[in-house]
Amino acid sequence: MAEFLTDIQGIWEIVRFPLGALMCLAGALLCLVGTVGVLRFPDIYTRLHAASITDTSGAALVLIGMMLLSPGWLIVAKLFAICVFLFLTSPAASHALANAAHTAGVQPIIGRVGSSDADGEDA
Amino acid sequence: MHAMFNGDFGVILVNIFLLGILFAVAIAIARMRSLFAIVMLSGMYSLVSAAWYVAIDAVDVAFTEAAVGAGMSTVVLLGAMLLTSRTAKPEKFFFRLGPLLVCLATGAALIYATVDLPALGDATSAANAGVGYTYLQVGWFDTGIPNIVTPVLASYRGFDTLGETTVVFVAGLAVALLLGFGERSLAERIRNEGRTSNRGSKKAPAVSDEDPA
Amino acid sequence: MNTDHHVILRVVAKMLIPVIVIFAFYVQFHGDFGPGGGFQAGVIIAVAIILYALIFGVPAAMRAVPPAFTRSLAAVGVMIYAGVGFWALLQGGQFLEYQALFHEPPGEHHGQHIGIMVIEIGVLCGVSGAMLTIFYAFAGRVAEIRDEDW
Amino acid sequence: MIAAALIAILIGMALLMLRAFIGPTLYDRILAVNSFGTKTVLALGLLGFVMKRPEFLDIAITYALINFVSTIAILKFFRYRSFQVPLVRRGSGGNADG
Repeated sequence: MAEFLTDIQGIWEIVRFPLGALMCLAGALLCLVGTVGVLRFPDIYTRLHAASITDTSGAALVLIGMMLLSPGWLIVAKLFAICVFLFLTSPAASHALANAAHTAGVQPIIGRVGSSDADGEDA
Repeated sequence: MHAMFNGDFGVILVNIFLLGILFAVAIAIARMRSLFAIVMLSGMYSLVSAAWYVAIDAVDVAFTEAAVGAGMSTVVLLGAMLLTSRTAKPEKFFFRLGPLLVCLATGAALIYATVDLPALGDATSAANAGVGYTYLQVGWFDTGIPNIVTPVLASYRGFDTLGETTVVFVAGLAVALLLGFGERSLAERIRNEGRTSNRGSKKAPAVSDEDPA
Repeated sequence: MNTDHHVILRVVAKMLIPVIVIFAFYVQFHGDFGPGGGFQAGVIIAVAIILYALIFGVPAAMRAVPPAFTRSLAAVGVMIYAGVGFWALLQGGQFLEYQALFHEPPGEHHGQHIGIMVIEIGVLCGVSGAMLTIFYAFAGRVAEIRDEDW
Repeated sequence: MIAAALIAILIGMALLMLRAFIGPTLYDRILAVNSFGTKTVLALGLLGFVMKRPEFLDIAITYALINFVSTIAILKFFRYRSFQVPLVRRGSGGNADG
């Protein structure tokens, strides 16, 4: 049993670095997709959607990847703290932004957006 | 191909990228008229410059930039901006010509001076070989503190730091003497609350011309 | 009309402000071993109180942390810093000579640790007090913004 | 591979910066700056891992905490004294108002 456990630990020590790097890369690509959405979507609310969703999920992927790569438990604790703070502040800021834009009377664009480039290329 | 993604090349690429972003943000700040956008872009500038300080290993400077530039300076700039107008006035062309020439001359002089600068992390440069090297050698024996920045700031240069703290104190005092201590709004608020007898966080619309029956 | 307009922000701020203050104290006392120190910790504490003022209104923040307290805090911080210098003078050393605080030979670090910790606390008080004084000076000149307006 | 992730996040930061420059309303700019802050937190963490000194995460924590404050401040103060100007500004950021 103990040999099996040490075996598991050895495999884990080998596996976690490529796994963590892969998760970092995946999260970074997700963030990149989100920023493309922020750049190309037509109005503030859809841009908010793109930025908010990819910020939370992509940031969580990157932070979990960095946790897998980290050399000590203090680093893991700090990364977990960053994760918690981002999960608290990022949706709250998005909510406040949408609320302020709605209060100020910014109208969403409803229906077809004139030219054909707005349809069919949302990811 | 493998050498592209490890070690120093990535850090150099990151440096160039961050400096490029800084340059673009600075140009955009100079071109904009809306002061709100300028305040937000200056916050962005401090974000990027803190990342760049981390990339060149100046961690304490990065920490100060992170603490001051993101929160404090944005709030103070907003408060100062609300006391003035919200947009900058465009200057006439001839009035812009003189500052442009001054900026070009200063920039040319600075670029000319960078030729003589030592490389980043050069051990034989004047800053690293002289008193800095001495501090690095004797710092642990003298103070027993691992982070060398803290003993240099607080122990070797303690008198300077006393002066800096006094400067911060005097700055706060001068702003308060110029703008008032901010207690007048609190007094008005309490008076309004006493008049409408509406306590707590109800946020009653505090119009003073309507007397409640 | 009776709904709380920013209930999400209030809840998040209530959870966030103590964490910011605790992180500021971590920065303060971890400055010997990593990046950080009194100046950064003072600014972070000031930012926590500014967040309170932004969410709950400037008058509420002025009741919690009065302006008279902040400007006294700034003065007290500078006095703590200078007091360490005079303490060293009274012990027979030079101004701000921490080695003389406990009459230690070179190589002993007790006086250095105590002296640096006390002056960092002085810097913390001075910087946070000055920053909050500046913030109150600006915030007191701007009319209060109602919750329904933003 | 971490360096590749870092470069991807930096490219994302550049795209967000573009949105902050051309944003038609001010809310677009606020959104871009807020998202830029999150990206900076991630970039600082990844930079620590690329330079093999992940002790520098304190700065990332500071940004994760403080970026929220600046966003809220800008949101709160933007509507002040805006009775004279139209609320939704369709033009670029360079229009003149009182």
